[in-house]
Amino acid sequence: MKKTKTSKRISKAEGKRLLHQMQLIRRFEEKSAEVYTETKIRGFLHLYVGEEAVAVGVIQALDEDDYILSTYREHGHALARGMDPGAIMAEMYGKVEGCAMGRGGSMHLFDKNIHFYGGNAIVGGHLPLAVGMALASKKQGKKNVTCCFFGEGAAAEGEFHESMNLAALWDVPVLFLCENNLYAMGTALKYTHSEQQLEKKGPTYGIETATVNGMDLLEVMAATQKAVDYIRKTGKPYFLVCYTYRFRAHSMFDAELYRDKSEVEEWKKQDPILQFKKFLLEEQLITDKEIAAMEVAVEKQVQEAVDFAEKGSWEPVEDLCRYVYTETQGS
Amino acid sequence: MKKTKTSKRISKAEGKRLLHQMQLIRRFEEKSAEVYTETKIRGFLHLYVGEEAVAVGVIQALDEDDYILSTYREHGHALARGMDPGAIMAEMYGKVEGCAMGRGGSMHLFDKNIHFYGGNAIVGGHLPLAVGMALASKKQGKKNVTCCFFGEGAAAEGEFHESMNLAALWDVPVLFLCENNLYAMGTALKYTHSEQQLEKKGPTYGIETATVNGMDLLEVMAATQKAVDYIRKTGKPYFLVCYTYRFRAHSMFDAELYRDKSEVEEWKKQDPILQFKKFLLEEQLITDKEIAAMEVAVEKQVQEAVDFAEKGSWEPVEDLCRYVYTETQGS
Amino acid sequence: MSKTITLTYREALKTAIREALQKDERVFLMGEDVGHYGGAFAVSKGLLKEFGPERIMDVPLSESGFTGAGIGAALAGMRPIVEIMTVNFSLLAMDQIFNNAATLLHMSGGQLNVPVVIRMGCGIGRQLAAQHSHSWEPFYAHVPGINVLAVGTHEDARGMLLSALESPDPVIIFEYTSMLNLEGDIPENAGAVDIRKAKIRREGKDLSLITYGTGVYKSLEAAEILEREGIDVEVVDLRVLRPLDEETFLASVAKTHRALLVEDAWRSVSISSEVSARIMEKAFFELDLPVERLCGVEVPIPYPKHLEDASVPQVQDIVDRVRKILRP
Amino acid sequence: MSKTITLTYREALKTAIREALQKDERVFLMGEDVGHYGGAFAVSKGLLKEFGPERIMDVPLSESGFTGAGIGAALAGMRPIVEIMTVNFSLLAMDQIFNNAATLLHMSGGQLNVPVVIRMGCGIGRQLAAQHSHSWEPFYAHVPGINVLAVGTHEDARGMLLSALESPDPVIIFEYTSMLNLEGDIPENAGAVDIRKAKIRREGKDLSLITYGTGVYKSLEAAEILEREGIDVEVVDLRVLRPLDEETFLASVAKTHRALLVEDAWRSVSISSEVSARIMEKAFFELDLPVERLCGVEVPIPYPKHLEDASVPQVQDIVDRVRKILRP
Ligand SMILES: Cc1ncc(C[n+]2csc(CCOP(=O)(O)OP(=O)(O)O)c2C)c(N)n1
Ligand SMILES: Cc1ncc(C[n+]2csc(CCOP(=O)(O)OP(=O)(O)O)c2C)c(N)n1
Ligand SMILES: [Mg+2]
Ligand SMILES: [Mg+2]
Repeated sequence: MKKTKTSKRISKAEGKRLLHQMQLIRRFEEKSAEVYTETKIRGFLHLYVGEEAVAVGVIQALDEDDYILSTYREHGHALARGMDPGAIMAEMYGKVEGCAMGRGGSMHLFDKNIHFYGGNAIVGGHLPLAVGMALASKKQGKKNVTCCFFGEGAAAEGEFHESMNLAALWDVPVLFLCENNLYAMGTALKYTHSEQQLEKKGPTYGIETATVNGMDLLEVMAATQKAVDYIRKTGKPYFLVCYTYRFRAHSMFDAELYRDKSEVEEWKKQDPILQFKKFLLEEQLITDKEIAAMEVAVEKQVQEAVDFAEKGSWEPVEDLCRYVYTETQGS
Repeated sequence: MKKTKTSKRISKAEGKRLLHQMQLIRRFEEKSAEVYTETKIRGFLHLYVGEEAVAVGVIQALDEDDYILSTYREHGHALARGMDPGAIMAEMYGKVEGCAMGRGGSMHLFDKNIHFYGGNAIVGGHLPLAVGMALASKKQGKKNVTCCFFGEGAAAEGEFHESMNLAALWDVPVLFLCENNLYAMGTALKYTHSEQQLEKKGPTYGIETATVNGMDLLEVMAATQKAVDYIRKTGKPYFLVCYTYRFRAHSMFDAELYRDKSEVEEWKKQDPILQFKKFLLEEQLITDKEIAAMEVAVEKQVQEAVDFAEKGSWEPVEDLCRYVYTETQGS
Repeated sequence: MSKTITLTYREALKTAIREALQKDERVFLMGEDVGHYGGAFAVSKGLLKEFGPERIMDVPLSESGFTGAGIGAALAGMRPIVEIMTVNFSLLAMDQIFNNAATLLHMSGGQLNVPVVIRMGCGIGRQLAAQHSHSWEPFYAHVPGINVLAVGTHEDARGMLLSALESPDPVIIFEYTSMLNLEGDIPENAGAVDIRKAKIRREGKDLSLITYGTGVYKSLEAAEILEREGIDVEVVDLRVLRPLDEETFLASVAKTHRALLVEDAWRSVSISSEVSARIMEKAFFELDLPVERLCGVEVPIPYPKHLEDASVPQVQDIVDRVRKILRP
Repeated sequence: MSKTITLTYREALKTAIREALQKDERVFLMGEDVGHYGGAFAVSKGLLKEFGPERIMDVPLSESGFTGAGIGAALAGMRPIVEIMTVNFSLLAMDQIFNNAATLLHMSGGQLNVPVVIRMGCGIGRQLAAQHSHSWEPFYAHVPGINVLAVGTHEDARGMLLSALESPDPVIIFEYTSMLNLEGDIPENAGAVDIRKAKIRREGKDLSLITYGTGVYKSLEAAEILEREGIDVEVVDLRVLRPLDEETFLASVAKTHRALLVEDAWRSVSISSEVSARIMEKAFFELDLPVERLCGVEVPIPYPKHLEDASVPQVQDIVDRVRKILRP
């Protein structure tokens, strides 16, 4: 295991782009919560607020051809990957214009064009899929990486163990990206894992492993770049544990009985967006005015997403049985 | 991880008792194979020949109150635990006099009186049971240990990971006893585990771990004693990996295409029974005459088991639906 | 007649858990988020404080592991209540349930009892989409060696767990999360219920609505609407999905000569299939009309409300179908 | 008419795998012991040598992991054949099959195809006792999004895999291990078969025996015995357990007016339950007698031969039951 140090060199344009992405995620999530309370979105809604540096930092290191799989807490990953905010919002409204025709909702965002494979709501269930996709790449002689996001809670499932072992046995190019936000719903890390330093597990599969401060965008970027470089060079799997924290409840149903407000406040001091803003300002890579303008732009983008969703249409009930079998098959 | 050194001190009586147990297992297995070819035993039959030092060495370190769970390759464990050879043979014949009324056959030996809980044929499926039994002991304030035998192949299943984690999280007195015989059916260790030194896995759960030469009875005894002492003292789990080898095919259906005869021959030089005999003779704890007498006695014991099974009776077909629900319940 | 009290389905469930914990030291509750979080559906909220972490055990995400551990603890003399947060995740524990809990008694020739109770939240209707809206009652009902209960009423929410804990054999309890906030009346002294028999929830003579789970109140509501039109249906709550109490529903059919089977699970190879097949075998000559089924539409449950609603029988669907059957 | 050849069910399966591997580079076989061991049932013996370890992949004991990996590989453009050694172990992979393979197309709004083929050895009759004798066909047949095939004849052993690999959606194939050594005749040029239709394996007019898997040859044998007594039964091989081809069996019942459903799986909530329910719904007025079922006895399968035999319908049981139905 290695702790990665970042070089902290970055262009103005890149700085802005990255800040923009994080802010977009933040505002998109806040707006989603609002719209949820208006009962426009239903079902489960898991927000990513506080963890933005992970999605943005990791995904910027990936290429267009790379595959991404995520969990039910995946809006941030989808946005960082460049999925259209309108298509996501419409999906959460359940409209046909959504990225999955409205069939999936918040937990099941899919967009094959940008290689975004969910939105998977069975904890740990997508890890084997990721290994298989990476195996396909290997067999096909493709050079792309499969990046699989999951929480520290998922790492307790048997499928984590099986997937790590298979990936290492087969030498397939998969990045196991663990977002350790210290809680699995209301279950703290110490109740989930007998060994809380999850990074210790990687080497027992012979998998190259690192940890990174997931609240620091630049560190995440550097760590991921290193991981991805390694994977592309060797074709082997890599395990990266990002230490992070969710500022909001697990889902909209959560009364947060299991943690103190003060703990949350403490973590908020490390807000990845505030930190990165500060960095950009200090390095004179952005001005306050530019930040203000960006906030307005983001606000507009999010509102446009909502408007798009509002204007969207409902799939006719007669189509209920579509997408059960492939339609060309006619079965 | 520690390699355990044995003190190699042992009484005459004990030496004989242990040799007797190993020989009984060996001859019982050979006889089972014979009877199988006569089609008296059917279904799967997994022999333990070559691994006797593990069952005998481990189980002698356990108390009467301790719980034992095993796999489908469990005749050796059952015999070492003191299960009646006749009841085992009758079980394999499918007779009512069998230890499970003949309902289970070779893969499902059970005897509640001696706390022998199977005979489990789903690889890895009994590991969670073992953790639960140990949890019950803890809750009940009992001081007994639960000993769970499984193969190195089983350690690839997700349930291994989940069980190790749960046992460590809950601090329950379970001995995870891995019989690493280098093959899972025809799949060599290197195709099963990306990290072949399984003992490396224990510490990543915070579980005390050791390895031992499973072909050497005295070493197994010493290592197990240490493990059991630790568990009784701390109430915590322990992971012991025994390196061993099966001299015969995986089951009666196996053509052994996956390993060279020469490899098997090489391992046979480490035959645990030959080695232990040699040790006893060298230490003058036994005489050739005594050994010869013991062989005759074992032969008789095994033949009696077969006779008992032969004489046994078939359960009436009318009783087919018994043991589906507890009978007092009347459902 | 004893006094009745009004409480939610959730409160009924919780009261039963509390009573079970108070009554028998061997009982403990284990499951994901049952403790610190208060239960995914707030059913066990407050119990950790009341009973402590030995009796209310939070477990990691490892459905196979902790369900198997519950089975093991039952083998060794405890009376665990294993909560699998929702039935959807029970696929991960099915090997433990079917290969261990359901078979150990048999494989051991009658030596080993497995008095484990496994509760699962289940049902459709909260827009949770395809991976979180399964109705696996048909799977569980297929397997001998286990008892399978569906909690369709407040009375059963209050009583079934207590009865299940008396069973020497494994019991699976389905609790319907869409009903948690629903209020109902039960006798103040309500407690254990008979978990071998189906129950006639409403007598009627024109047709038997045979159902379970969320189908019970839906069918009762439909029955009321139909009553106003002079149609008098009987509502049979199967309650026990395994072993099925065919006596009760066959008697109902023998009386009404017509049956409509209602359930949320997908239609093919469902509980209704079995009920229909049994009526075919044992009450064929009683039938005035073929038995019909109104089940879940065979599609992974879609997220949007209008499609989700269309996937499972609604009160109006029941009413319409009964009308069509009786007044074609 | 083309020449026929004689071969075992095992050879037919193997020939199909070989042909699939030769025909399409995207195809590979993965499973426990498919390579070095030669396949638990020697079905893939020799293929590792012929095709190399990239096409014939031995995998560790991790049913969920490798089945999920097969699904993932299918998502990414390959055509994996996943072998789950026996259906018994498929409980460990069910989450992958039902929550991923069966639902991804739907959850993604039609974007993602999962062209994976999952083969499993299955069936009763080799004295493998309770944990190794499951018949999970009813589970798989319950779930929309997958196609489920039962290989009841040599023709299908030769052809079903090839057809399955043409499907853009997941296909589960049940192969019956008790039939592996059985010889049968098939046309020399046999290949892909229609995997949407049930098939009449023998025409008859007095009663329809509707069955699948090991039930097919058993029913054909029973039919021959009955023929000598002047009873002329039709044998319907369902073949496709999901989606069921009801047209074929309803037509058969419309012709014979009587049906006996035969299967090894436990009776409650079985394939036969569903077939019976459909006949009830769609051919009730064609029936001269109630449809009967002859299924597995509801007990975990016991080890001893006489009890195992008594647990599933035998040829003689079929004969006896048909006699009883037709000549009460
Ligand atoms: C197999 C399974 N078990 C339980 C759940 C319910 N559940 C949803 S999210 C969650 C916590 C997951 O925690 P973690 O993996 O740390 O991810 P996080 O939500 O913290 O991002 C649980 C228990 C589920 N969806 N799937
Ligand atoms: C879950 C499961 N998968 C596959 C099998 C088939 N099987 C039986 S034994 C075995 C090999 C197990 O190897 P190991 O754990 O090393 O034990 P050993 O037989 O070597 O003692 C396999 C694959 C099974 N019984 N259960
Ligand atoms: Mg987490
Ligand atoms: Mg082994």
